[in-house]
Amino acid sequence: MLLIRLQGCWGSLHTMSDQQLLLLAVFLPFAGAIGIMLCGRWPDLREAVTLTTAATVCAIVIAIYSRFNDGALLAVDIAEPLPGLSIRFEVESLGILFALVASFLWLITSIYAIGYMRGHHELNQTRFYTLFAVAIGTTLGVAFAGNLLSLFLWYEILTIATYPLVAHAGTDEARRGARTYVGILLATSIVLQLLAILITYTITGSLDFREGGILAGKLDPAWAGLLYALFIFGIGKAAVMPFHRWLPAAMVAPTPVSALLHAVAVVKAGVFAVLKVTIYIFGTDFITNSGANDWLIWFAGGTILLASLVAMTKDNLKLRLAYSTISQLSYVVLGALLATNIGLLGGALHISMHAFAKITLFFAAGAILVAANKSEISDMGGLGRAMPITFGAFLIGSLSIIGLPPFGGMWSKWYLGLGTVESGQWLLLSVLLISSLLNIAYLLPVSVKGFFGKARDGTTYTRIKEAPVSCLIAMMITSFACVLLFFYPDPFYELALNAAGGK
Amino acid sequence: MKHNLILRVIAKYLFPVIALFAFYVQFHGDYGPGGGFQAGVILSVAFILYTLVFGLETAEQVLPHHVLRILASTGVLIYAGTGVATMLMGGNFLDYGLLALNPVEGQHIGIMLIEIGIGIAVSAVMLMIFFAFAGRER
Amino acid sequence: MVTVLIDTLIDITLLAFLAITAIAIIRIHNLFVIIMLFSIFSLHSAGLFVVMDAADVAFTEAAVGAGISTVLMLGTLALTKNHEEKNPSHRARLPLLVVLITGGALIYGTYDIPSFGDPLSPAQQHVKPRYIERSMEETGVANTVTAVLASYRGYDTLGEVIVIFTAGIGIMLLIGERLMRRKKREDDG
Amino acid sequence: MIEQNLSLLLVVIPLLSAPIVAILPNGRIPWLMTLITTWTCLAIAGWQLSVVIDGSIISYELGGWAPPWGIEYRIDAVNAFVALIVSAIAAITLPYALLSVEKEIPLKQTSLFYSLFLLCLVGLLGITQTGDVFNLFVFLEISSLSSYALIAMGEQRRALTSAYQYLIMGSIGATFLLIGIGLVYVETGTLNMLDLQQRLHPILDHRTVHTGFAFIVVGIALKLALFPLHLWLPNAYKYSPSVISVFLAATATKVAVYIMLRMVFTVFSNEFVRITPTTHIFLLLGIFGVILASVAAIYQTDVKRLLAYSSIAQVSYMVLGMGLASTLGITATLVHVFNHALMKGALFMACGAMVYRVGSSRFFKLNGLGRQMPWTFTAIFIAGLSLIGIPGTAGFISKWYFMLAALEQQSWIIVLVILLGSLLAVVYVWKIVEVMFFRPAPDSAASIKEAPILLLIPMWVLVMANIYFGFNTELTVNVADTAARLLGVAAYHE
Amino acid sequence: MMIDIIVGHYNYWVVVFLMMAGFYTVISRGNLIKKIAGLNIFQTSVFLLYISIGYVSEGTTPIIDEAYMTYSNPLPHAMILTAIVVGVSTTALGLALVVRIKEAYGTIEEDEIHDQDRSL
Repeated sequence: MLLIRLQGCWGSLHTMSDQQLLLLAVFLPFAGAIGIMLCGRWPDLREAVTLTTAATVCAIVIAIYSRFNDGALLAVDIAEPLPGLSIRFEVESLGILFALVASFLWLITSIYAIGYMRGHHELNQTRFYTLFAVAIGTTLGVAFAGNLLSLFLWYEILTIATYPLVAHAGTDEARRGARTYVGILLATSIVLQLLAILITYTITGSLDFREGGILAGKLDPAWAGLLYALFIFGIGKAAVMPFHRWLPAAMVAPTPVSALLHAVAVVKAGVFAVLKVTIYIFGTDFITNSGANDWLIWFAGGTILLASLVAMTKDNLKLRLAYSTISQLSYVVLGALLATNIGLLGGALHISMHAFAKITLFFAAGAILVAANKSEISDMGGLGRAMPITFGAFLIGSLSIIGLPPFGGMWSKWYLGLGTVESGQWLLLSVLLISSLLNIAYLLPVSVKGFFGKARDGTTYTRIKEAPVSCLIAMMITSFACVLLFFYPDPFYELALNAAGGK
Repeated sequence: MKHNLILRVIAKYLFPVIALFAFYVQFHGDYGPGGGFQAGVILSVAFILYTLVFGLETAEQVLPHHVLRILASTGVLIYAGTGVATMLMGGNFLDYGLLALNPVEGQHIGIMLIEIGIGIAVSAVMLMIFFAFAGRER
Repeated sequence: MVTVLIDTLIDITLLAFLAITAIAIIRIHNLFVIIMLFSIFSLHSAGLFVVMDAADVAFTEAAVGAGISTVLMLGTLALTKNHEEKNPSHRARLPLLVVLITGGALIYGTYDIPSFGDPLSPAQQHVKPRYIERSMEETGVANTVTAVLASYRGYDTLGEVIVIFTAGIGIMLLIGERLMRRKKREDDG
Repeated sequence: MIEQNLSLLLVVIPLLSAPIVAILPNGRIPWLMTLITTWTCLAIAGWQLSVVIDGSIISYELGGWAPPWGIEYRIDAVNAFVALIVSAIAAITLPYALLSVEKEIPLKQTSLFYSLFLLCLVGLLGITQTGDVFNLFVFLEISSLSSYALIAMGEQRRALTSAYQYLIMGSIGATFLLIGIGLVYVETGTLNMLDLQQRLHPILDHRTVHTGFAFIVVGIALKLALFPLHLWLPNAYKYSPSVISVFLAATATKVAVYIMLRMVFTVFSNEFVRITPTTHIFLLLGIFGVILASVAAIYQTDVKRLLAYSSIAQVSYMVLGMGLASTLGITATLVHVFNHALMKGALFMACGAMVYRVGSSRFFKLNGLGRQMPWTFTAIFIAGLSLIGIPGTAGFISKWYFMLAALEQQSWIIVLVILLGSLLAVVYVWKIVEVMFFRPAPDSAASIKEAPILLLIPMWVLVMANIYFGFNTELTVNVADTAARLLGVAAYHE
Repeated sequence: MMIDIIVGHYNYWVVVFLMMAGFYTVISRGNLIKKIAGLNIFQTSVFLLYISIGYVSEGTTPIIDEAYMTYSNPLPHAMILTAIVVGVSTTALGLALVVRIKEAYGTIEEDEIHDQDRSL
């Protein structure tokens, strides 16, 4: 049925102008949100709306992608709040890459969420699906933002829109977590990022994204490092230490939220913004010439290692994944900070690769929670035999994260490694290698324990069945994608390469 | 002191005198000290004396609340109305010159009108205030 | 010359009276006496206005300050049945400081003021002359104060009427109705 | 013939209808009359702005007497802008007033109440229109007297004490202003603003002029509730009737800001500001105001009080803008005057709606109220975001300009203060949000319904305005910029 | 020289003293009626300042008459007439508030009112 719908959309999509398509991509989720709100009383209808919206959005993004490949320039201004500064949508390789990942995974997550939310008997499900749709719409806004002001606009809205999702449970713990979440994200963005944006504007008189950056020649290289730091840390969603605390705190949210938002949408919006700033505001040449990156890069490196080490100490599965996310994000930041084509390529590629792998892991974690009601790794001994599919998926995800063939994760790590080599940063190369080892150390045990371990009390699980079907489907799709992306990474590769400017 | 005959008689005769003085002040303002405001105050004083002697009820029978309120509003409206009138005659607000053929004559009329307005408004408001305070005792 | 001297003498005496009254008002605690003193203060200043050739102002001040205001205060006193002022618990150091600073500033400010009664001061030279010289032919009113009040700056006077009208309305709202309206003690009480 | 008098009619129409409303029978007729009046004013104000927006000037000689002998109405973009804000807020408040007043004010007082409301409007508009300092004083007193009485109409007895406190402070302020005007008059012999500017120019170094300036500024600062003269404001806003909180919070302080701008930059002119430490004092007070008031807001346990303190903080932003004394700074101030009216209008309307339903604005009464009154809550949320300065809201525009102005002069302290201020805003806005949405609602709350539509519509008009002016700033920024240039503030670089 | 300054300014100085006396009464005393009285004194003294500004030595009340040449300045007089009315309006309103406060609190002493409010 879904496919039929897709076909239908497909037909109608061809008749639309580029601008309409672009606007539709961003605003359809909001329309969907309203629809969901209205259907709140009839859960099945509500879920149907969610799925159709997700599917349609995905189709639209694909359509945009195809047009973009045909060389169409998709750009539209919707407002001009400040003289000379407009709220602008513009499609470029990096953005479409991010949009593809986000919209596709929204579809998958919606499928997953239906099973999870019902299986877990969550309250206020309507509010959940509504805000979920809003969050995705906003994410697409980030992806297609045509200048720094628009980017900042969507970035902030994303924070606000996800806040209630984090606080969903409404318990004291949830509220505390949400407070940390919104506190850190808003504070960093208001104090550091906005300041950075304003400084950029006062210096250059513009906030457009331009090939080769806009700061070169206008900003005294001595200050470049400082401004760059304001951006890197100001974009708190990139979770570069010491501004990473919000991500573990956000784990109080329901698993689908953690899966999509805190493994894909929100965090990737952060690193995406970092890449954008690096490429289109500073420009790689300016960074390397001014040496803005040479001390910052160690924050990224440090985060990669420290986060991995912390992850090892966490027994709560979601928390462990959260810290793993933090470290993985810094891979992308590292790629940006290398400021070489290869590095950027690796970073951009990692956005997609890590997304698929990490969402699989979260799906699995959620499934375990729903089916077995277990969140602590130490309790999962032998659980794998009771729910093989889940743990199988988890294994695939882990391997992809670690970066072993035949899994997509390999490619991004490969290019990041090359990047470090190319710029002679042997120390950083070793950082990457060590962290891969650490990944093995904190991810593999889970599935190993699951399959070969024993439960604390030695019993074998007879009552526990696999997670709800829709969860399983979702997991299978994503884990399959991990494999597929090893053999066929081309679309993402092309886009990433494009963005990195190495044609 | 309601029952003190002497006071009542004196007040009876004093009232018109004071009122007369008030009117003198009202219309003599062009040539000597005085004008609508002072006149209004004095007139209200006359009534206040009356009230003190004959009691609040009697006074309020003579001048009930709503009447005072209407008077006060009328006073303001006379003043503002004069301005509007001059405006309608094609001049600026309160440009009395247009009220008569001869500007000075017009000024005269205008000033007299607004002074009357002031007088009414002020005396009415003063009495309103006095009654409000006096009435609070019960 | 003599008249000036006499004027000055009266001026000084009245000022002295005023000063004494003011001090007395600060020090005395019996509210009835305070109100009486205020009435006296206002009468003296009316006298001072006369000395300074402001007959209209003197007239009004006498009628309003010594008249209306005093009556109202006495009325309030009767209503509140409170005759002795209690001393505020805290010592008034800060107010004293504020007052000293303000007063100092004013004294400092008077330094450049043209001396008292100087016919060449800007206030006498700039806008005033037209009122004195032309008001007769422009408005036909001998009393220039009335001319200014009612014609040249008639709009201010309209404002003045509005002010007193406002006060009237406000007082009607506050204590106009006979029955006392009990106020809630607190919104959750 | 009408057209040449319109900018006067803006004041005279409410002035005429106030006494008429006062003698109308109680009930809804006075309300209707007031409504019509305010909307007429809004129309006129809009027309007036459209005339002067290109930088031209309307001059109107009252009584046909040429200034400086007569009183002059002198309208440029600055007045017109503020006048528009005032009349717009009045016009939007009135539909809201109907139910709220019926709930909070006894029926037998309605006609007087609305009459007083109109008089307050007359005062505020008169201030914005006039070009004569003493006339300004008179209309200031009209607005003040009416607001004293209006505040005292609050339901709790503390409304009385708050009104009294405000009356004392306000009268002191007015008297200071009067002293200041006197001292300036003795040195110049004139009262007309423009004339004053010219005649003050050669004697800017006179001590008397300095003292006069000081007294005028202090007098206005009292009306402005500028730290540390703000003590009257929180109670006045807390205990007054909801409608009055909305109206005063959105207009009164704004008009005070206008007076300050006018006096400082038109009457005393930019040179004076440069040769005296005025700007430093403004900056200092602004910095303290922003930080201390925001911190104080965080510790409030009552939404209305919290918002009142945030108002003090926001006003301090405007003072900061003046302290920067650059075109950008003044633009920021004026933009914020407009935007802050929108935010606080919406927020206090929401408070009014809650008071309408719950009868209180204290936190412990509002637990979980967000579920019962989602629309009101959402309004508070969005307006709160605007208060913080989240992009996509009007507040962001103001903040953007303040930051630009500060960066232009590389005064990093100011930049820091502004950022800190918005951080603190995050805290106190979130305090409301969490109380209303994530605290468990008491069982008693189950019966509470969403506020009536008549309260919601005006509230949401303002909320939408908050968003609209976050995206379309042609009106606000352009007008503010023109106005700033008219105030004769040289751009910083010159 | 000094003498001139004194002769020329003693009037202003006394007026300043009067103002400050009133001002002090307003801000330092706790009794609501007395505050109002102080306010009145403060304002009346300001009126004195204005009239002093308008005064001309050897002048006369500004009522035009062939007999005189110099007149005092009518503008301050007009202003003060307005100001007096404003003053009395404020006083009346303030006193009305005092009456209501007395009814609601049973006292007109600031301290006692504060205590009552705090006790809630």
